[in-house]
Amino acid sequence: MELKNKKWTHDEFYAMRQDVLQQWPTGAEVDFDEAVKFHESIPAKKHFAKRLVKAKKNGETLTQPRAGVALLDEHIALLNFLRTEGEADLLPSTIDSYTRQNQYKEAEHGIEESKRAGRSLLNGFPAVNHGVRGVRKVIESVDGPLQVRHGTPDARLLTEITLAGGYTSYEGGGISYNIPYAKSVSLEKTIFDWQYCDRLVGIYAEHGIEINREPFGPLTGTLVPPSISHAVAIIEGILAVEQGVKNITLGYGQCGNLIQDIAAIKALEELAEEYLDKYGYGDTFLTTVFHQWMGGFPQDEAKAFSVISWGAAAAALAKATKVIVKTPHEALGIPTKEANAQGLRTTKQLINMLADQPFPLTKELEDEIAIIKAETRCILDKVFELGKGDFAVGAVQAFQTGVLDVPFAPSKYALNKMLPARDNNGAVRLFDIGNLPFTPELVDFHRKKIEERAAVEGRSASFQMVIDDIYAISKGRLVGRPR
Amino acid sequence: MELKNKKWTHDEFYAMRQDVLQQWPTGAEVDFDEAVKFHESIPAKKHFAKRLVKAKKNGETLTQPRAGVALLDEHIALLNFLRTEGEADLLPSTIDSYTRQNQYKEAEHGIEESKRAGRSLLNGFPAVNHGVRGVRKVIESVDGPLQVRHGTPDARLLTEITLAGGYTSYEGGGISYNIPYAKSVSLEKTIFDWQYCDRLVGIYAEHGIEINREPFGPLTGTLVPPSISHAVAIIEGILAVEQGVKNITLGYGQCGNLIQDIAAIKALEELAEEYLDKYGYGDTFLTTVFHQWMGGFPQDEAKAFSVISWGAAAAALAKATKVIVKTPHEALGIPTKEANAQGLRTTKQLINMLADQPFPLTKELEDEIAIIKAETRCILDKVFELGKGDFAVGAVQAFQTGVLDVPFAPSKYALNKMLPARDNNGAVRLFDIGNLPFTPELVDFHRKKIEERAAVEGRSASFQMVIDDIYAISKGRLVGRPR
Amino acid sequence: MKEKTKLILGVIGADCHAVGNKILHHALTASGFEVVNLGVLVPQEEFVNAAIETDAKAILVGSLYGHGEIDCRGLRERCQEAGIGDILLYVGGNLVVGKTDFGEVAKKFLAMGYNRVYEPGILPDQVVNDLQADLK
Amino acid sequence: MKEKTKLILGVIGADCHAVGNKILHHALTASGFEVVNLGVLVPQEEFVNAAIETDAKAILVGSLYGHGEIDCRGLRERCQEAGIGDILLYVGGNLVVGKTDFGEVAKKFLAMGYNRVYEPGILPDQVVNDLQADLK
Ligand code: B12
Ligand code: B12
Repeated sequence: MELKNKKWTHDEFYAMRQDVLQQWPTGAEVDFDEAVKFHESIPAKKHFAKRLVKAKKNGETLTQPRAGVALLDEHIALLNFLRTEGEADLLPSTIDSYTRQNQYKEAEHGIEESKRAGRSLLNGFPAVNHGVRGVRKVIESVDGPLQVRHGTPDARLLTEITLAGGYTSYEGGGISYNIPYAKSVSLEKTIFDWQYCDRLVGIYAEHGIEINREPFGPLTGTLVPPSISHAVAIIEGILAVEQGVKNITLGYGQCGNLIQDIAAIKALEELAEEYLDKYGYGDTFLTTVFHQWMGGFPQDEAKAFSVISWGAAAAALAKATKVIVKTPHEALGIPTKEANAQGLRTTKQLINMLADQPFPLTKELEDEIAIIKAETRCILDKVFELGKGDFAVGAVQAFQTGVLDVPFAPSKYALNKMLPARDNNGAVRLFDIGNLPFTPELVDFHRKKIEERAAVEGRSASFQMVIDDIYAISKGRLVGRPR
Repeated sequence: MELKNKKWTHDEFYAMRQDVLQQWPTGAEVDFDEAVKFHESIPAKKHFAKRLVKAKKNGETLTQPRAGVALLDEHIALLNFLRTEGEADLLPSTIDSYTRQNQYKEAEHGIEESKRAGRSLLNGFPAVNHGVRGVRKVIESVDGPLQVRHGTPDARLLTEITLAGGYTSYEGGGISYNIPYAKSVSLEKTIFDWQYCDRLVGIYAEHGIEINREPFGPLTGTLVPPSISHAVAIIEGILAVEQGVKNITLGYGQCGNLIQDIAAIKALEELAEEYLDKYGYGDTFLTTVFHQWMGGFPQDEAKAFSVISWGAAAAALAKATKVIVKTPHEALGIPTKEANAQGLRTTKQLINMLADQPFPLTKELEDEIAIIKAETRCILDKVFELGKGDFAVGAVQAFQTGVLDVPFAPSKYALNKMLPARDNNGAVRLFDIGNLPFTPELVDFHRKKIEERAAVEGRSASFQMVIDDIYAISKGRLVGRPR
Repeated sequence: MKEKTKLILGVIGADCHAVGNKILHHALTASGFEVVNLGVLVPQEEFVNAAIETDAKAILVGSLYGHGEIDCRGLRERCQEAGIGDILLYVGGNLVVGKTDFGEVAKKFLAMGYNRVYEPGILPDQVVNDLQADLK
Repeated sequence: MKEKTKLILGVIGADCHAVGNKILHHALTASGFEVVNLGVLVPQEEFVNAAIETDAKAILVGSLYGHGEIDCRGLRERCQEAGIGDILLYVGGNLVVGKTDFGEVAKKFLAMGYNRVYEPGILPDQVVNDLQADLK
């Protein structure tokens, strides 16, 4: 099958389905018709897609943690705890890393070791191994809207099982779950495999079942300039809706400069609406997600609370539809349920305190929105051109040529030429433009911004500056000034 | 002696001094000449006034906790802990409540009970009882700039002892340490007694010793509109500099709406400069202090961290010279040293992350600055008029007539007619103007703002709304919406 | 018309926290009690005298600032000496220095002779309900 | 010219955390080592093979994602079987699931045969210093 951005026919989809469901024994539990009936019975308050629609209408910013453990009952208890003690609006099931790499045997081994140890030795919830029946138990026992969150390059079986189980939201995408999460899986393959996942959501939609889809916004989480993640998000959004997805959430990971962060969410929402409209997907229901700082955290919990709060503030002021919450344990390890609930409550308090405070549209904010939009347009339009009118084909080529590039990505399929650094106000700019298809004015803008900072610091811009920026927040600053 | 805003002569001052130093035996330890010599030996990095000058020059926002315990060694250990583990820039000695009421016998009793109990049974540091020798030990053993913080209507002896001991900054004022802290002490008396304190600082200044003075900005800490506390701060500033004070810090307690909070600090600084200039005190060195939310706190520590962080953010964005820091224990009790250090570190992290982010001067911000200035001017000019050109006399009369009024004040000498409430964006406005001398336009402005909120909430403005606002932050919101 | 039940309200010792006091005053009045509010900075003696003078049915003592343990001790004995030994005594606020386990605090104050002891952050409604029950 | 000492660097198991790996690569290279960087998602076998092929003096294993305990077990034995039993083995990152006392973690990994175990958040300088000392 040749990769193109075109809705799969039912034949194409079902031809592949047999193989997918045979990848692990639990695949046999998937019964689509029964799943549709089950979805129809999910009440609105536990329905992720519907909850997002309501939040957008009311101008709310919802809170959502990350969380997942190896064993079923523990996982259920964890999520209910985060709902009651963390006051979480939305809940996740974060999948473990073996499952993400389709290593279901290792996951099984992890489940067994966890049973023996009496604590989770896996870093997430191995949904495939628990199967449709296990997943269904989670959906039935947890009092809140549920989403699958992972980082799986080939997520086809996971999608089948969790959607049949009753999840009403699903994270991931062919680019965003490859470039930051894989080393040697080609983009062609992951975009293709994710078309399968999107098509499945589309088929549910054909049966009247609404499932929310969310590309993974923050990518590597480390100094990713907004235009890069926006370009990826919008491309993945387009790829998803082409396969029949109707409800999508596009995301962005906090950079730390308030103006840039607010501008990023506004630009993302406006540009996505524009591009979806332009390419004939006007009937998509769009929401946004803001991720609290995704890079290295301070180890000290008091300082971590500060970073969490600042993320909460930026999310609320930007009026993102939801915010993904970090915890005071972030720098050290998977949080206890208590620490997770703390991060959620800190965030909730700030969101509530800011709920009634609109952030004024200032000149600075407008300028920043304009810059982000201009950059994102450069990338998107070039991707479209490279793909001769096809965003799937274009994306593959764009990564080959560095027209799209993600800093610090582990994947061989990213050129890794572009390098970010903060400007003197802490906004993330480009120290090395790499092969990004920016106009000379934009290239100039970035050069000036970095030079301005270098001058203030009395040093010339170098890789050391980038390293200083990577460590900055964990060392208690935003801009990595020379010590 | 008749109260007027006029620098005391040396004769007037020394005539009273004998009595003051005899109020408690430790008064005999005061030796002014020796004290001057000691002050001359204090290195710049431990000198409060000098540290503030440097901070203002560099655009820093310094952190300062509240802290004080009954016993000397414990107090020293506490402060050094806050310096090293809390990374505090400035240090306090918060005085216990018996000392504040001049109940030195009860304080002595508290010291003894604390020795027996092995923990502090006093809510602060009883400096008068420890005397000049005890205080000197604190100054010598603590590695940081030190300030006395209290709430003492008659602080004359405390001032003598702590300044002789070597403190380089001193909080309080004749209004701000009466109205929120006393019930039946007349303003005439407290303003008069505080002239003594200010005159003493002035006499140190005559000997080349710089001591910072800080009126207590937040007053009752509970929904105090900026113009009220600004009027009090500027009057106390003027009264202080008239007595020879050269270095003052004016303060404001966070209200919670970002625009209002930033506007408040800007307006305070500009107006104070203007009024000091206008009345001939142009050579005063002025800095500002922002108090993190001074009203009821949430009991949950995670939520408290959020309130602390939001206060840190507002202080940093407003570019206040220093910020007084709350702790995660605020709602429940005097914090442990660990909790105090946590509040400080949370604040430091946020200040550092925001240090490089200027907040744009928007239309909304300009409007808010204009409102605060207009209101404050109404009050100040009326006070001046009531006092026939004398701010001391005017202040006494203003409180009698409600031209100056502080919400929820315990003092009989406040009219207690004015009532604040939040508007629909969470800014603190006036629900009942009381007798504040506002122009019809300003009265109208407040009425409209409260009506706007009432309409949104579908109820009419009432005392219940005020009560809801008092509880709001501790219940996890800013605006006390009907439940 | 039935006469209203009188209550003495005040904040004890060298304590000046006035906000909770004003709110309790408002809530108790709204619930039909007649509140004699002594305000802040009230010595033990004044509580007792006011109760005798007004024939109040209960004394409500607030202490926020941390010295509650020292300030509240002996109030029951003083009431006894003054001949109102059976009067209802409530105490509430941040009663001791520092964040402390409330169970311990309650025990201590109950032992001092207070009939009810309230945690920090308690809402007025509960005080009203308890008074109505205790005074029936 | 003296030949550079070779090191094998990589992130073990199903772990994709790349940032620390890239920074270590940079720092080690800048300090004069020749770094053979296997990147992320590296199985034990690949570490051993690379060390043999390049005659490296040390293997630096990173594990961030929490499965370190399962993934790192047996690497020393594998080295022994392959005839490089004495090679220097370092391991660092967020080695176990959850926020844990580092003392315990270090003990566990030292017992597995690693020569040095690093806490989360360690800076590259210290790794460089230790390598220079251990390889002298
Ligand atoms: C950025 C990040 C990501 C990015 C990674 C992008 C990429 N491809 O690199 C994304 C978002 C993709 C991601 C994904 C996941 N992550 Co992650 N991630 C982080 C985060 C926030 C920062 C890591 C980082 O880049 N730090 C900056 C670099 C410079 O520091 P470093 O990595 O710590 O490396 C330094 C030292 O540790 C040391 N070091 C590292 N390796 C080695 C090796 C040797 C030999 C030596 C001597 C030293 C050493 O030196 C380095 C340089 O100073 C950390 C938490 C934190 N630290 O704040 C979590 C964290 C590592 N992630 C975690 C987890 C669980 C995951 C996920 C499973 C998702 C989830 N459940 O939330 C997936 C893993 C997917 C997979 N298959 O691996 C956990 C691990 C938990 C644990 N050990 O208990 C952490 C600790 C967060 C948490 N508290 O839950 N993550
Ligand atoms: C506002 C405030 C102030 C204002 C008070 C202004 C004024 N005159 O009212 C100012 C800034 C002046 C102030 C001063 C001081 N304060 Co103060 N203050 C607060 C704060 C932040 C809020 C209090 C408040 O108004 N809450 C809102 C009202 C509605 O709630 P409430 O007072 O708790 O009352 C409710 C209940 O407790 C209960 N209740 C109260 N009284 C009673 C009585 C009865 C009989 C019953 C049944 C119930 C009841 O019902 C009320 C209504 O819901 C609290 C901490 C907090 N709670 O967040 C600290 C706090 C009370 N203050 C404290 C301290 C120590 C002081 C100072 C000594 C300064 C210092 N060291 O920091 C001085 C005291 C001076 C003095 N002589 O008293 C401590 C007490 C510590 C302790 N117990 O261990 C606290 C807890 C802060 C802290 N964690 O350090 N304070």
